[in-house]
Amino acid sequence: MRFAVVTFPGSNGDHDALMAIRLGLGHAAELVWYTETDLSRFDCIIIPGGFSYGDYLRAGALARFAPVMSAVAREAEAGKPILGICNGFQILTEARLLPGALLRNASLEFVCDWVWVRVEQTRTPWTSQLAPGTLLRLPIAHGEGRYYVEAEELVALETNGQVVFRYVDADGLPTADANPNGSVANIAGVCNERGNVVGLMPHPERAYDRFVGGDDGLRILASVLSVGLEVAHSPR
Amino acid sequence: MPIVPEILREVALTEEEYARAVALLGREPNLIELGMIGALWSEHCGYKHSRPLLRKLPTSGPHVVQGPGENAGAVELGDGLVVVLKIESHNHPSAVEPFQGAATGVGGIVRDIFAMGARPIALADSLRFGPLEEPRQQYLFHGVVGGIGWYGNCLGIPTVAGDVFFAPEYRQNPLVNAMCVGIAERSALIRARATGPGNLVVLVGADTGRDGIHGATFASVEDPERSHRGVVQVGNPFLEKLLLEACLEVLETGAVVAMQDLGAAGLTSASAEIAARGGTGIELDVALVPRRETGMTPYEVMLSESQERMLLVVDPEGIDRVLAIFRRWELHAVVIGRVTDDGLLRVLEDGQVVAELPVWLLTDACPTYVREAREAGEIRERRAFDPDALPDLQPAEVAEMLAALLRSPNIASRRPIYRTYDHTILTNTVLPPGAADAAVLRIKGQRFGIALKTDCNPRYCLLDPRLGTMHAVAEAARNVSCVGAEPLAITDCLNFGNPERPEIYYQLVQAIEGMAEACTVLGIPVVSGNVSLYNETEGRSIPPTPVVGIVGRLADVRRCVGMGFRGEGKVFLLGSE
Amino acid sequence: MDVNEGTRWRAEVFISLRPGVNDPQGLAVRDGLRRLGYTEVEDVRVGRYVQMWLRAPDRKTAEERVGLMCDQLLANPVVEQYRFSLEPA
Amino acid sequence: MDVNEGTRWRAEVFISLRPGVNDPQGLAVRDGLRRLGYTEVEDVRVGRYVQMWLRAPDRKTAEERVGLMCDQLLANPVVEQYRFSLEPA
Ligand SMILES: Nc1ncnc2c1ncn2[C@@H]1O[C@H](COP(=O)(O)OP(=O)(O)O)[C@@H](O)[C@H]1O
Repeated sequence: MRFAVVTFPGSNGDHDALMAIRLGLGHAAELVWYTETDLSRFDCIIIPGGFSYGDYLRAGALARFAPVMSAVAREAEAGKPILGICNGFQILTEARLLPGALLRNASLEFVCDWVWVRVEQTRTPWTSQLAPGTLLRLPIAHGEGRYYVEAEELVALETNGQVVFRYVDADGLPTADANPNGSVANIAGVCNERGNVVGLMPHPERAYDRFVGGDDGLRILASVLSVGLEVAHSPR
Repeated sequence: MPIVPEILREVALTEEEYARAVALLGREPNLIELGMIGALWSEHCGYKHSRPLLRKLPTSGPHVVQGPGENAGAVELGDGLVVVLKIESHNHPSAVEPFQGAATGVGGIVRDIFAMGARPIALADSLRFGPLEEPRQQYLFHGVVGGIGWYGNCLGIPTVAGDVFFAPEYRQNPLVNAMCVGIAERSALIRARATGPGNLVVLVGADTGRDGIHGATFASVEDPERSHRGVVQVGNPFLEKLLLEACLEVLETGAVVAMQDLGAAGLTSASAEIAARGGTGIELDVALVPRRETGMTPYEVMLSESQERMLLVVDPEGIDRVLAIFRRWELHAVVIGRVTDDGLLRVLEDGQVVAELPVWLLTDACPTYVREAREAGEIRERRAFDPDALPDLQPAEVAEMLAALLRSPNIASRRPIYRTYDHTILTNTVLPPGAADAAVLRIKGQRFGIALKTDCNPRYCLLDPRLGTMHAVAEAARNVSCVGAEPLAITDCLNFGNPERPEIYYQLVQAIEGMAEACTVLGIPVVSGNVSLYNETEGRSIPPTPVVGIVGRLADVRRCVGMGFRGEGKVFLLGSE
Repeated sequence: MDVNEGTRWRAEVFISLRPGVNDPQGLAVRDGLRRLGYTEVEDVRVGRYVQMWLRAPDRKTAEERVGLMCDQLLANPVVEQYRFSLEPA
Repeated sequence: MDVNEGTRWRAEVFISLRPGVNDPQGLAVRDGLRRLGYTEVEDVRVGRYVQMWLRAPDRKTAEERVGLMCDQLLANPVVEQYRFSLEPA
């Protein structure tokens, strides 16, 4: 698998994503500058966390227009796996590559913690190797992570199988207390209709080593490798 | 224009200090020069009251690579790596605008670390407020904690440790001290010394506005509200992130001779300091400085404290490569002058000389003061209080008293604070805040790791500044020892009231002597620090608050210990009695 | 368009959360005001106030351009609504 | 004051940074707009837009109260300035 990790001005999770792939997964990954206009040489793309353009105006609002985003849209269209983490999730919703919007946390505070998320959907390349209902322990660190869609659209997301991760308690229940930011229906991550583009607020790329808190994030990052295997085995 | 007392007050110089400047200069300074002298001779920049005392601190040791005097201190870790550390106060700005004051405090300390060529890997914050029950204190608390989080989180530097204390004496004068720790290859460390006449002086980062003019003097007088000042600084952590990455990248060109951040007294202080350390002079043209506003005078440009700016000295051979890197990061970088060999700081405007001062006059000729020191009688009385005279608790009261203690903001969990700070980014945090007495970080690819913490109990320091400060050093050392680290070095932030008063000067003397003694006995050098005086309002001073920031080294980071019991086993108590 | 061409306009853009979207910040401000004794406050909504200075040959063009800027960048239609006013500056 | 007393007013408060105060957000939005081709934009300042609904017996009282709220809580006079409008709601 050839991983691209996109760096915007103000990205700060790009290095962690690189480390997770290199140290955790043992794969090669390349940082791609936001001015890049062609991503066709990569098999999958990670839009990392951070504060692109300072998160000024709205998180992700300015990054969405960076030159690289046209290339990201093109690869999304082509069906390549794309993962937006935290700020990357915000950018993908602003770019309308994912539904909904991310608002300021209900607490009005930035929150850094470890949370449980439940895997709701395994049809995406980022969850294909996980059993439905799997619980993952992941760190969160965001101030604008309150996922919002209107009621009707929420119904559509649920029926289309676009809710990929939900905040839950240690027993796997999506309680109000387990919801760290006030997201509708405890949603922590969603995908597009096709399922190849996934965004989530928790940080799988910070959870690749038990020595610094846990390695559940690797299970998400490793899932996508199966797509690589399919590509390799499919007849040309 | 005649120099009248009003003007001297404006630049916070006494008549004697002014006379000294005239005598040393051999002429009357013009207004721009006067402003520059005033700023660099302020307590904040000139360390008028603390300089003679700070000499007492032990600053060397077998591991010390850089002691006080540069942007930050540096200590050897092993395998060619050094840890770079520094703490700084932003008390006065935070009292006026808590969010931005605290945020720009973080911005400043981070620049000090990457100015050394080190990558910042952790932040710590030491905070003091009045009683948290009061709405105004809640406002200050939320503003400060919010500002620290905003800036550090945006930069992507984890805030992993700190301490906080509430006491009525901090009501008007909250304390905001921020510490930053970075890692560098020893061979890649860079100093802020403008050497090589003919080398170019480059200003990079934010455009210059009328921010915080006289911030340095503002932090050096008792009633900042009354003193003249420019607009409050607003931070731009996004710009700082670009600046951080770009500055570390330009160092790889090998063309950068020196790097210095712009802090208090802006361009004046930065250029005078690098010239002084390099034993050279600097000539710069204010007309070349990119402005955010129109109509700024040379005086304003030279004293602006606009944030997110760095000054570099660059070999002309490599200037194109350096500027290209800054362009790639979309940063304004401009050559504003050059290094000279005449020992003068010469300021031009469109080629015309508007100010010219010997560098030594700015940096080394600042008068220092030794004041009368006398302990306040009231403190002696307080110390005489005998706690044994208090009645014993009745068994029925114990549970309630325990609950009351645990409810106290000085004892309760700090989770509401550190939960708002990103402490997992960079994936090095082995023991996060709350998990142990000190934070523990790994260094990727190394067996060793580091521990860090800040500490100071102001009640002890009020009752006995000498013992209290020794206690602060000991507590900091214990905290890193508890996680399995050997204390390596200290950075200190001395927060006190008005040193012109004998009882405050007494506290300062005692605290520094106590710190010197404790550090000597424990063998921990002080490699950097900061002094913040005049933390008082209407004659009511803060308690002496000599905050100790410490870094320790774990030989094997995998063997660190937190404070929870790890499964079943025996419990050992160490110590006498 | 030449930057120095046309009249100088000042646009004031008022961006607010769409009705129905929860506004915790508004609630926090309301509660804060009530605690300070302003019990007459029934509701608060917090939004964004953007002032822009721009050049345009006439009001109609200026209006069109500012409308486009709002749609494209300044407001996110999923959660926000906007209105704006214009005056020569 | 009784919460249910008097007319209901809607106040719109416009809070902006004082002139001269650095506005990194405004600069970022300006640059963003220019990159999108809105090169006619000369300057942008980003502030807050607060809508409040409150009760007051008459306009004068309402004005006084909202002014107080701004001074006390809504704006920080060290860096911000405000103005507001009022209408019966
Ligand atoms: N202002 C702060 N910012 C970040 N972490 C803090 C802050 N204050 C306290 N902490 C963290 O909370 C924990 C308890 O702090 P403290 O009460 O100072 O510990 P101790 O009493 O053991 O010295 C530590 O992990 C400390 O680093």
